[in-house]
Amino acid sequence: MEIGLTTDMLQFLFMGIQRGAIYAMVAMGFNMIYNATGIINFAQGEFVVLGGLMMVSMTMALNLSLVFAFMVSVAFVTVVGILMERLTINPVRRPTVLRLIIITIAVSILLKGAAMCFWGKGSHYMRHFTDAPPLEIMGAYILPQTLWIIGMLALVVIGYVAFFNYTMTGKCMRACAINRDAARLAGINDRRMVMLSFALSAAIGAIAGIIITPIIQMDYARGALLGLKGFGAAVVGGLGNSMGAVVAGLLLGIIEAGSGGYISSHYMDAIALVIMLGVLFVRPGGLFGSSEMVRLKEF
Amino acid sequence: MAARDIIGFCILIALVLVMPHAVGNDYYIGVLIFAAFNCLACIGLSLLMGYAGQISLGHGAFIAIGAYASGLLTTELGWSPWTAMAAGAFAAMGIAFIVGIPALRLKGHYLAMATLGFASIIHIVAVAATDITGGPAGVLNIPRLSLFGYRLDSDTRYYYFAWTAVVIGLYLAFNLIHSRVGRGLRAIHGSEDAAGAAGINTAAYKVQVFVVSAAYASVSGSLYAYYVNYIDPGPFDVMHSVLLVTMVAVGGLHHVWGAVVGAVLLSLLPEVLSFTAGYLQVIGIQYRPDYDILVYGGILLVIMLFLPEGLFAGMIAGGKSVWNLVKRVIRGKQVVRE
Amino acid sequence: MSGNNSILQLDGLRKVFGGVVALDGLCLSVGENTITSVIGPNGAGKTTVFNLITGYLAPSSGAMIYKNTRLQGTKPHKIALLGIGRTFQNVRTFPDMTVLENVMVGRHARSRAGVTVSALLPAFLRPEEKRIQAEAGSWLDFVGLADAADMPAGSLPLGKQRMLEVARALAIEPDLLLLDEPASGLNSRETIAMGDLIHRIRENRITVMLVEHDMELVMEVSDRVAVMNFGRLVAEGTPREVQEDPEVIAAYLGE
Amino acid sequence: MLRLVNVNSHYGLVRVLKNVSMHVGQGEIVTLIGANGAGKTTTLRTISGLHPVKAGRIYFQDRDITGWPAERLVELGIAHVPEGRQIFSPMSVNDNLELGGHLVYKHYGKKRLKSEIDQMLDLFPVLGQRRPQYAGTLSGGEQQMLAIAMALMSGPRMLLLDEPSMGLAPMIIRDIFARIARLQQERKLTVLLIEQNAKAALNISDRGYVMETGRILLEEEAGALLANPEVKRAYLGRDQREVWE
Repeated sequence: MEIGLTTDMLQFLFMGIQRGAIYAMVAMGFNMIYNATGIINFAQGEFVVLGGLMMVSMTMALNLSLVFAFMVSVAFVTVVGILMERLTINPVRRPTVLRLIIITIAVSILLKGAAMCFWGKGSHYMRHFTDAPPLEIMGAYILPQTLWIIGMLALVVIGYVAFFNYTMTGKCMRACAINRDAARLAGINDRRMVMLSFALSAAIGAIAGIIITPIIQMDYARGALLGLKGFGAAVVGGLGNSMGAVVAGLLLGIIEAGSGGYISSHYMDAIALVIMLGVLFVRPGGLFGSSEMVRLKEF
Repeated sequence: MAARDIIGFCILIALVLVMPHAVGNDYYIGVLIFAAFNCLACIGLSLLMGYAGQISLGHGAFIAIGAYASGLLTTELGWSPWTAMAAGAFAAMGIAFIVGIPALRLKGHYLAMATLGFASIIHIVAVAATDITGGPAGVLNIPRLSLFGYRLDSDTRYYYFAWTAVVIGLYLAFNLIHSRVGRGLRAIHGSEDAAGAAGINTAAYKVQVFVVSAAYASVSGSLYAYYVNYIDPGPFDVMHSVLLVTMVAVGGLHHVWGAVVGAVLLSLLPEVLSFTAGYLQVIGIQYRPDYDILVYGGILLVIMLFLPEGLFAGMIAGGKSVWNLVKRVIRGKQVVRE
Repeated sequence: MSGNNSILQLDGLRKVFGGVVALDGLCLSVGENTITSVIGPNGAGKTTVFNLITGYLAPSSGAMIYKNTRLQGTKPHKIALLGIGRTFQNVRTFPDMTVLENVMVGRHARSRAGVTVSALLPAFLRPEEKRIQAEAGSWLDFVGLADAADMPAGSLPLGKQRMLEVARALAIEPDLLLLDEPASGLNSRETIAMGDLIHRIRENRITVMLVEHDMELVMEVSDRVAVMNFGRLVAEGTPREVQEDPEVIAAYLGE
Repeated sequence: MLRLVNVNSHYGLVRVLKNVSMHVGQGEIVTLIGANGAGKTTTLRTISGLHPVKAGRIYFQDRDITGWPAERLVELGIAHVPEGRQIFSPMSVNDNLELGGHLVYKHYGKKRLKSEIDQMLDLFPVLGQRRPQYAGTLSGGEQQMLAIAMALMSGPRMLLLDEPSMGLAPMIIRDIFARIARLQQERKLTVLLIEQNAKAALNISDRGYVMETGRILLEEEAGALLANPEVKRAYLGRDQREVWE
């Protein structure tokens, strides 16, 4: 009995990490744009979907190698992100928050519609990255794809930290996020940084979509829920705090998987959202941030 | 009510009366009935978004609450449809009150996401709580409404009934706008700080208007349930909430008339598109209803980028410039005569 | 000057913003029916004082007593109901509403119609609505904006918007009116008109508290002048006393 | 070197600058004084491109720079140290300096950036000891030094300083002004300075302008300005003796 419980728990832990890693990446995407612009990009979930669907076409239809297909997919979504910023965010002078929200919603509808037209309404199967059988750890099974997901998350986090702490461009982006005026006075082109934030955010979203597709079978309509849960992770971790987002994303994923296993799998999808609402209502600064800072900001 | 609004009412009522004779086809009358449901929900949303300046991406949930309350109370408990509709409205208002108090302390993006999350939760519950809602199978055999002994069983009758509800809804909304309460809301939109300094309890007012707009949505949901006699979670997903915001934004946020214009136009859009599909085929484009969503997104984006005040404001401005042109032409002639 | 009874008493008022001390134990008493000005360099904490009095910020410590009522912990709209009106440094009129409607919002605190009544009855069936309109009109008259009643507030020039803001604040029938830089951005003619208006407000037995950078205006209208620097009261007295105070000169000119 | 011709500028509805015309010659230190709310900070922000010009023109070395964005003006050699010590607090001192030298890195590469930073640390030895620390943990005076150092990293020809003494102790203020004077001589800088602390600023200046409610009221040699009773008037208003007697 005892052993059975722990095996179950381990199984849910693996499942939770697998889900949570995706939330964490989506949340990092949100934070990237939020930090540079103060905008919450409602099309973030669509980046994930596009990444996944593109990967499906590249590998399953065109039979490209995994690595090449991966790069093409990420590049494609990155370009979509750049186009979105250049065509819909950059031209808006004196934007109101409401208008920006609706604009990003419009983009998400467009991307969703485009995805439906190209890839249809069905869900798309994709083979796992490696064809190995599941590994058994203390009676629990872990899919090789889950290891891929964990590894990819680790790579993204490392890349993220390295970019923002050790490259000039990364530092410039951080500077823009901290103090826009001071950054401009140091000669940093803030508009280019905004574009870059959309590009990077789209790229991270695409990676998340690519690695999850073999497990969930991507379809065009998944963006909204993925985006919402990713936003939940971003809020729980403290909006703008990317390391917080990683921790919160994993946490949410594990709680979700656990509650799916122990309470009810039907309501599993709602758990992360309920937690998100709870945190928003009680501690809008996130679990790891100070709520005072958030209230001082004007949204 | 300003003179302009009274003219607007007259035009609306005239159009409502003429339309069935003009289209004369049950299918199109059905489309117009759906337009009326959207109108009703959008009027409420416009009070919240356009006047109080608070966004909600969760109004689909209140429509669902109204629809399910009507569907379940009539079929399971045998309540009269009218009582069920009132109960649904009260339930929606109660939930709006409970959710609104913490949610409306949030601003902008946070509020948008919180309401979107709320809508998503309600949708998930509607699918998952199979014991109560019937889950994906939905609720069947919802009775039709009767009014003064008349059963509203023909589309034409229901059409007049639904649009009467819209007119009543508009009437209430206009009274509210041109009152102390409405001024308070508009003041909150203008500047929350200044509104507070004028003695307006901004937090309470925001919740109140949220509750009122939830009631509009709930009634719209009930009317929908009584019309189609069958509900399932499908139409009440997050996308529907987003679509409502789209309608209000496309029509114009700053005026209730904008909500009416936006709701009607976007409700008719799929029909217009399928109508034009024939012509598109001639020039070699195979049109599919799937493209509708692209057109929605495109319209919304174009309006937000180039006409942020919305179509209604654009129409007014266009009308004014035409009028000015006419006046100039007339005056020009006078100058010539002199 | 009739300043024996104090209408507002600030006692050891302290406000800290994340480690930065904006107000450092400010003590100030505002006499009834006086015009009291608060001056001082940027960042001295003048606007913070207004935001504390009107409930937009909560003091870190200290007390604010208005006519025997403690103000700390009271919400802004409740403070308005107590009879404290205010204007804002950056004009905060409601640009999409007409000038008259702006002032009618000010009557909010003195009227009662709720959601249900408002929604059911059209405006012309509600006598209260007519009364609000008439009263708002008379305040517009008072500041000299009656001609512009039907214009959208956003279309007025700045000088008139400032006047409109004062009218809106007066419409709540305050006993104490806080004016935050009412003359900033005005030309000299408008500034003189504002000074004149402030005098007339006092004649209506309303106490005025003023934060202003235009020293000519301050010296002309004030009964008492309080000088702040680094969140503290540096000097307090009649305009003339203050002008000759060496500490004041030091605060402005440096050592 | 810098010339403003009838510059007007608005904050929302408020017209903050009203036909401001002024000039700063090559190698001069010019101080802008005036009560608060007079529009001094807006003048600087308008020059450095942070705030849009509504009407009028601005010339820098005889080139019309009206409406240029801030980041291009930095490249042209105008460095602005805004008020309130605008540094990147959650980043290290070294990172702050690197960001200040962002353009050096862009045009000349990493090596040149390193040597520039070393030079800057020679100039401000305190910062050398604090190099790995977060900028937010520095004392007020050190933060101000860092802000100035960051501005100098871009190799400017003109420095705009907004209230460098704000909130600092008198000792440190003296130190900062001494440094500004030295910088001007050593680096052939032109300086436009805003100060509440008029005496300290005018002591190191060549000329000064007095601003009041968005207008330039008066322009004089620094020494003359210090002795001018009008200056006192600009702060404390017209003598109202006749009204109160």
